[in-house]
Amino acid sequence: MKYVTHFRAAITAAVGFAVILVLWQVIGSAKLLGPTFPPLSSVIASLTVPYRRHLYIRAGLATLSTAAWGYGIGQAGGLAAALFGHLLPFSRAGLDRLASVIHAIPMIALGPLFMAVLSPVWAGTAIAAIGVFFVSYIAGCTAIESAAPTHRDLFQIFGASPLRRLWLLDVPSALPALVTGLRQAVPVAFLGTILGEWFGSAHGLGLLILSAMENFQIALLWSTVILCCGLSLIIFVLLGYVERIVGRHYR
Amino acid sequence: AETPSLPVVRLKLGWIANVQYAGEWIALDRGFFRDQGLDVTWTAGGPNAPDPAVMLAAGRADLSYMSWLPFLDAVARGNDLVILGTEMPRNPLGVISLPAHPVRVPRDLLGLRILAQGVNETTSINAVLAIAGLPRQWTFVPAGFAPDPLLDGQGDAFVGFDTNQKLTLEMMGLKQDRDFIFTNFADLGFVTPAALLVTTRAYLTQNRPRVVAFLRALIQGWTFNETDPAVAARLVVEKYGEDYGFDLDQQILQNRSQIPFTHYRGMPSRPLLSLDRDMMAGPMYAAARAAGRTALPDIDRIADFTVVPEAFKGI
Amino acid sequence: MKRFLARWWGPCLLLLVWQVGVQASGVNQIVMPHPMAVLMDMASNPLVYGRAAAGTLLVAVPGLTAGLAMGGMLALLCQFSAVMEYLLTPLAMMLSSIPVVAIIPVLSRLFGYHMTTLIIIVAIICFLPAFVYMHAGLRSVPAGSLDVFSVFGAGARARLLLLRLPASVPSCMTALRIAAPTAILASLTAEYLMQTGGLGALFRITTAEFRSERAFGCSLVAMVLSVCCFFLALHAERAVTRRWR
Amino acid sequence: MQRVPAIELSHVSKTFQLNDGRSILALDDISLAIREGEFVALLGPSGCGKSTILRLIAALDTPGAGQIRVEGVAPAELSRAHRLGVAFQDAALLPWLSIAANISLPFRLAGHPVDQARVDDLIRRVGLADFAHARPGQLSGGMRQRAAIARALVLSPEVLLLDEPFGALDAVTRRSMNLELMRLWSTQQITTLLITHDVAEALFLADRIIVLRPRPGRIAHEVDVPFPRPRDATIMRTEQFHFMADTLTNMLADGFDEQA
Amino acid sequence: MQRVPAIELSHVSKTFQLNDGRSILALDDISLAIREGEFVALLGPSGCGKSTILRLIAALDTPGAGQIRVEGVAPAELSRAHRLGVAFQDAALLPWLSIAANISLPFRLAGHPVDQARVDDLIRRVGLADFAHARPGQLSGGMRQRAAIARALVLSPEVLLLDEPFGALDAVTRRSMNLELMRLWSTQQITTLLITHDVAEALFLADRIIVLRPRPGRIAHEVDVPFPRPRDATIMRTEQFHFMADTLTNMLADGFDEQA
Ligand SMILES: Nc1ncnc2c1ncn2[C@@H]1O[C@H](COP(=O)(O)OP(=O)(O)OP(=O)(O)O)[C@@H](O)[C@H]1O
Ligand SMILES: Nc1ncnc2c1ncn2[C@@H]1O[C@H](COP(=O)(O)OP(=O)(O)OP(=O)(O)O)[C@@H](O)[C@H]1O
Ligand SMILES: Cc1ncc(C[n+]2csc(CCO)c2C)c(N)n1
Ligand SMILES: [Mg+2]
Ligand SMILES: [Mg+2]
Repeated sequence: MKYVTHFRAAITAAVGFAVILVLWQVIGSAKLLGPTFPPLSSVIASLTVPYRRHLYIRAGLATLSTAAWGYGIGQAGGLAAALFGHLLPFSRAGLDRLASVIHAIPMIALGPLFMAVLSPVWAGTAIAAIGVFFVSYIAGCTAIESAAPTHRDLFQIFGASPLRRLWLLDVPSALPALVTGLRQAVPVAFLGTILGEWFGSAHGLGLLILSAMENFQIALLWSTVILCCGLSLIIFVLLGYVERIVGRHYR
Repeated sequence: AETPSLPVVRLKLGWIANVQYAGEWIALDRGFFRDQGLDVTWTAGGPNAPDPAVMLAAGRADLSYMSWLPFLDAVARGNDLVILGTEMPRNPLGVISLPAHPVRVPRDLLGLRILAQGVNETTSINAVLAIAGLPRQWTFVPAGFAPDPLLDGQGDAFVGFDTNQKLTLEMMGLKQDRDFIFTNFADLGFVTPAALLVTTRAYLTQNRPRVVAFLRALIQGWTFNETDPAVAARLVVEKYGEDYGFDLDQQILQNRSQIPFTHYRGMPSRPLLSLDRDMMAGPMYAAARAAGRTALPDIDRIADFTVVPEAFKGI
Repeated sequence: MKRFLARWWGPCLLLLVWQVGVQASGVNQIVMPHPMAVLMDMASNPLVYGRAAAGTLLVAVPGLTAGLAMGGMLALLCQFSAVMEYLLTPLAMMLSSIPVVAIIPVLSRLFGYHMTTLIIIVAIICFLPAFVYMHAGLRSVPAGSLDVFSVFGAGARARLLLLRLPASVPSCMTALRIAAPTAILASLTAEYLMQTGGLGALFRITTAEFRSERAFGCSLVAMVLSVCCFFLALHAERAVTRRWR
Repeated sequence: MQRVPAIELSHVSKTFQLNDGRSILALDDISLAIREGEFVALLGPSGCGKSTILRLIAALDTPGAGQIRVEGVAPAELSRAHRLGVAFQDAALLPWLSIAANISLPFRLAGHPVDQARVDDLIRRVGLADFAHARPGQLSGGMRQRAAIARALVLSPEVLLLDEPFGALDAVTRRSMNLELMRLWSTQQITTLLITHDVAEALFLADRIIVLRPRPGRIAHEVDVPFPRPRDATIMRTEQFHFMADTLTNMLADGFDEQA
Repeated sequence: MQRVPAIELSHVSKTFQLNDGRSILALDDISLAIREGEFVALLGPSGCGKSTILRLIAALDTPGAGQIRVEGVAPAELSRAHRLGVAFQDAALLPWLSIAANISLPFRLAGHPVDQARVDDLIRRVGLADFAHARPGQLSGGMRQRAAIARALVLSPEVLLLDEPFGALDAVTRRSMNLELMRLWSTQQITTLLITHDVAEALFLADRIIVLRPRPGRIAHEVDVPFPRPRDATIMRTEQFHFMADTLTNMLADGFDEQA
């Protein structure tokens, strides 16, 4: 029954995707949205031309590695801050506000600044890291507090030390919410990276998007955007599976 | 492959790494810089990149390409910058208009809806009107880089480059003077070079031989470029700008069409990259004043006319 | 004062690091201005900032409203039509995995460089949380309430008006809390990229002219607006959710 | 058996599909008739299918086999005609409405004008007069359950279905609620089906007790309750009451396979 | 009263602050002594402060006034020394650990090596041998509660506190759980405090029953249970049992002010 339900859900999602793609093709070929909305077929054609394969791979890898660094640094920072706030509760209110203020710093202001004081590669990484930091801090705070009150009572009754409590209760209870945070941070990392690449990087999908736009290479523009969204989507979906597995295990 | 002992010169480009920097690509690829004892590294610019002056001020570049008015603004904010020369003494920027409202003289701009990308473009229009003593009667229509909104009728004119948007239109099958009109800003009375090579006074004083050597290699590069425009274009598409997804034919076309702009009109003897003192003292200062820049610094405080001739001598 | 510091030590620290960093490195003003210079520029030109902020709000507020309305309406449509559900759920999943701001270039090409495009962009960005949370909210009816409605013979209209819509109010507020601060920043980014109106365009122009204190001032105003939106929405959410529990 | 039963199940079976592919026979060939105005209690261990029976009668689910008639029509007709009252184990009040609004909800669902006098009367009778304008979140569990019972009664239904409405209460509150239900019921004599785990409660309230046995859910015993009406709490301390309670407890434990 | 009580509350009061600024006197001047090895049951209507007493003894909360000594020391000492066993109404098992790991958790929290023989023995005795490696999510509510009781006992605590561990079970399952607890307890005779709503359960298990009255929480009655040990299920059908159950029920209803 469960497999049947999953299968049905997958089928309906696939049908939905298919309908969207067909709509895209129709609107594109009929030029209903003008010349800048190409049909799906020409985007796919541009995505699969052999002479661009290396371009896409290079740009994709560049973006992926910048995003990965930003993701890693941001997650580490966000989780460390959440843990810090958990262990030193008096710092929580201040950390919360710091996080929400950092999150509100416009990326367009950070871009040029980081480009000038860091380097083109690290600017994207830093912007991505800041975005990821916020998501991960919020998720981390919720996660580390998600142990049930009765479980906390239980640990106190059995005389657990704070360290044992952290390791045997707080961390395992936190895992599902943590994985949710991991998943939600993926598009943020990509967004930061792409935005960073717009401020003068010489590599990556963001650069390709910008350059295609500047040079009126509409098919290239769309196929790059598709590539970028596809990468993000794949990781997002994979982490969705991890989330489900962890959720089943720890809830 | 580089000998680690070579001194590094960091160049900041004013725009994306395209064929606009043909001389650099050739000098890099053919080892002209290395032959001059330099290890040249570069970073690209772009539509959203911080201004090269910021990179100079932040100490992240030694040499950079800048435009005339931003250069003056940066100097006014306390940056001791020096112009060494210009890559394009003639600016390819101009106004593309349609036969319905052709723009040939400044007065033609009045009352038009003009598509333009940014500050550089709008200032140019305003400067033209100021120099001609006309009122600022035009409507700014924000646009992207591509000129197609002009064809869609979103505006009457488009501020673009001879070396770029004009080519785009021609590649779309349109013909100049039949389907559209292109008038260079110089012909509208606003005369500025396009890309000034700039460094800080401190860098120039401390590393003058290095700067001379750099310019020498660069002149060799640009000279070589004129023998075959396809070489630099290929270098851009396959090597230095490989991540931009450029179109080779377009880059060749752009390179071929930009070569005339690297020379002074009617002055074939002027060495490549040299800055003409008279042009600077005359039209460029006039343009600056027309664009509302007051209290302009003395010409010798902001320019050095000796480096390029010295570099040229050594070739 | 002590309470203020206990809550706001983070941002104060940020300001301090900025001031000390700029002073210690002696970096030129065009790279990074002094915070004092920024605050003074803001204090002496309230009208300039006010007008630009109004421009941004004129994009952010309609965009936010349109996005929330659109998300809510489509979530409602999903209630009624399985076809819409099948169509919109993958679309929403796609959108939630996409860095939407990254496709501003595509959207601006698609819709042209107008203020309406700005609003459309902000609306698309705000649409997502609205749809996702409303969609969940319309389903998060209290346990057993569907059985109660069925047992008392409620029609589809009553089910919607008396059950699903009221049940979705807290989710609506959550969507607002997430979307409101984002709407400001998204408007800023779109204005910057398209150079049309508001704080974003002022930021770009002043950056190009090296008037960095004003450029940073624009960012600061946007930050304050965004943080205010966040805390306002947060308080509204708490007030409403309390009534719903 | 009566000539015109208010509720009639004939040979009803119900199978549930489980997640892991197995299926469970929740009800197996259940036949059951309830007279008009009769109060029947349903006893049985956890998982024997009591709630399933109630949900079938309330048209919240459909039987796999067999037929159900309520007042001579299909069960769905009854709720569509707004002639059914149900209270579940959890009160299932709408948290954003006041107690008064929750109790008058059936009027709005039926599209009838709200009979405010009737609502006020019921609120008073379940002892919530002081809390008419409070929201459910501000009430204790017992108060919420009283509101749910008032809501079940507000349209003066012809059939009343109660699924462990006092399940989570302590013994004392439970008894006082039993008394109140008894008082409310005796003024109207609605056909009532009460599900409970509590043998004493069943004995105190019902005319007839039906004991189910689990896996598959079948009727194990039927017991007529002999206590004359009106009843009050004193009958619970009689010899006969204790004896019947023990008998019923034995019946329940009977065939009860030491399950979880 | 004994000379060296295992648990002793002297003049304990506890006030709770409510959100709206009002405060509630949950316990008022409670004095209570429990002998070593004694099994005491705590009866009382909902909200009379039973759980509060238990939480005070477990050092999960501190009294507003008065003193609590457990085995002659402060309550917190006892849990710090890993000499306390507690089972709550909900089993509170860690969902990511197997049943065996959950039951051996107290060893890990105490920093002791896991005594696998003891764990296995307890698992067997609560009838979960087949489920030692299952996760809590795969077990029924009753099975989970048995695991929680095994966990409470695994360190051979000196004091055992049980807060309605059988609360949500149906009557039959509940009785079988009572029997099992009786069997477990009779081998060790740990000082035990059991909170329950169920009069029969209290009578069946306890040496002494304390009845609380609510608002403010005070001790209303104390009843010694005369049934000789070892007891089995048959005592529940004796005349005396029924009589005492009725008496206790009356005591509970006594002063019971028709509350929520
Ligand atoms: N929707 C469902 N899907 C699968 N199985 C179900 C479903 N509803 C009920 N069952 C199964 O049917 C059987 C009877 O369930 P039902 O809820 O009627 O029991 P019950 O007698 O009301 O028990 P309780 O006293 O615990 O409420 C149980 O074994 C249960 O697992
Ligand atoms: N943390 C708390 N904050 C405020 N009031 C509380 C708190 N804990 C308990 N109370 C109040 O103290 C009183 C006693 O509560 P307690 O939980 O001890 O009751 P109880 O006898 O265990 O009831 P039940 O049988 O329902 O579990 C109640 O009126 C309750 O509202
Ligand atoms: C829209 C647009 N803005 C600025 C530049 C950069 N730029 C300044 S001068 C010059 C010379 C033309 O080849 C170039 C390219 C550009 N290329 N396109
Ligand atoms: Mg049930
Ligand atoms: Mg309690």
